[in-house]
Amino acid sequence: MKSTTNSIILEVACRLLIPVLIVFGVYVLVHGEYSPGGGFQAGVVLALAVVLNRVMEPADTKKGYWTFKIIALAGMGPIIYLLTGLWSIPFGGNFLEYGHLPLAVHEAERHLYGILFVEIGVTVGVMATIISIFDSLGKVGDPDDHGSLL
Amino acid sequence: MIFVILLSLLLLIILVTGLIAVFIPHIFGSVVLFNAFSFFVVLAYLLLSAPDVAFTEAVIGVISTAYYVIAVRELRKGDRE
Amino acid sequence: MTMAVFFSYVIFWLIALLYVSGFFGMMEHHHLVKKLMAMNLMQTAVILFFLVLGQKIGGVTPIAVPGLTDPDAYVNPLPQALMLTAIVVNLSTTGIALAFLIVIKKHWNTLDESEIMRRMDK
Amino acid sequence: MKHRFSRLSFAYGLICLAVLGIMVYCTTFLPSYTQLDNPAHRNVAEHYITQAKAETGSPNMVTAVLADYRGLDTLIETSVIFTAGVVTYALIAIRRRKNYIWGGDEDHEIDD
Repeated sequence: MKSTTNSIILEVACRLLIPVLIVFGVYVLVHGEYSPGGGFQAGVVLALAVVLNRVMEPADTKKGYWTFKIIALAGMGPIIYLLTGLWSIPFGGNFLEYGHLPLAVHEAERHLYGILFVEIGVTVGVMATIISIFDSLGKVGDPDDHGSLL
Repeated sequence: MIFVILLSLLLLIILVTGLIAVFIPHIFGSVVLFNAFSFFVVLAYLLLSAPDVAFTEAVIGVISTAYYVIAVRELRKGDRE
Repeated sequence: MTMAVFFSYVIFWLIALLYVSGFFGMMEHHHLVKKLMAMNLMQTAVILFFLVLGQKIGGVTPIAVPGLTDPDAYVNPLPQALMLTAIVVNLSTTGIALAFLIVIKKHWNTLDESEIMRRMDK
Repeated sequence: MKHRFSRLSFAYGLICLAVLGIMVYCTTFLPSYTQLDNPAHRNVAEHYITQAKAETGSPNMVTAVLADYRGLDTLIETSVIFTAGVVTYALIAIRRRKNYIWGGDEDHEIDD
């Protein structure tokens, strides 16, 4: 028999925590230039939200996780980074020289946008990689094992 | 001066926690103590005025503990005593 | 040698002790998960060492305060940026090592290193 | 898995004491944090501290160094993390799919 929840306390706590974690992760990403934070931290916080969701759901779900798709998403991170670097080359800059990005703002502000794009790439890569490692480690078990996660 | 004394005490706590975490016989207790070790390391990073590194270590301590718990659960599957 | 300089060396010695305790744990333990934890101890010691090298006597957090442009007033941001990436790589290393441990457990049905070596010699 | 010290533990301890001695001897050559004219704080770090706000617009110097001054490092490092994910998937998930580990005959359903 399939149980609907792993533990009621865990589920209530995670329902409170997961939206807060997602909002906080996005805040850390876009505010990383002005306060402690940045791409790596935002990626890990967003991955923590998904990992908490994985921990919350009952242990006997037979649902396979989308491990391969999330590996593809992790590959998107370095690609976003690379495209941001290559974007300034047609406009007369070097690789990763954000001052030549075609944005109609002041040059220092162009650097800010370049850093933001780069950190979006880092966030996507780190988040998807951590989730995929968690899925790979966790789903090796016996499919007949109905033990709880913790 | 107070900074140095605080940092030395914190490093002593880190050392003791890490040694207990590595040399305790029970595996799950070791994982939990390793999380405590990670928390004290976060305090040391904050004292060294590196809030970026402290933030990353705080979140990664949680993720690392999740990895250890889920992997040790897989590893102990054969030898239930 | 003043008192502050001596205490800074005490900090270095404590970090060296942390590193060596991780080293001893890696050599001493036969259980592979414990070896992995000892390796994490060594990584933490290296990160702490680099952060201590970037310290200054009255340094503040490397986030620019308006009006404070003295380079001696901030701690060195370069080791922090390098160690930030090192921590994330440590997490990836831990994940790969745990995956290896799971494969070893499935193959040999044990995690005792000396036992595995003994069976490999046969 | 009771931990008991083996006969070699004494030799391991001696090796560790030797390493500790070498490290403690080497720390006497290190600059303490009271030396502000240490070369590690002077050349490029001084430029980062004084010019990061004007050149990149980011008050957080760690982010400026990470994503702007040393952007190529971070690019390669992101691909290192991606490689870690790929390796973990290859070690566990692909082998599980081909029943390499389990040696069974049924294929466990995963919806890739």
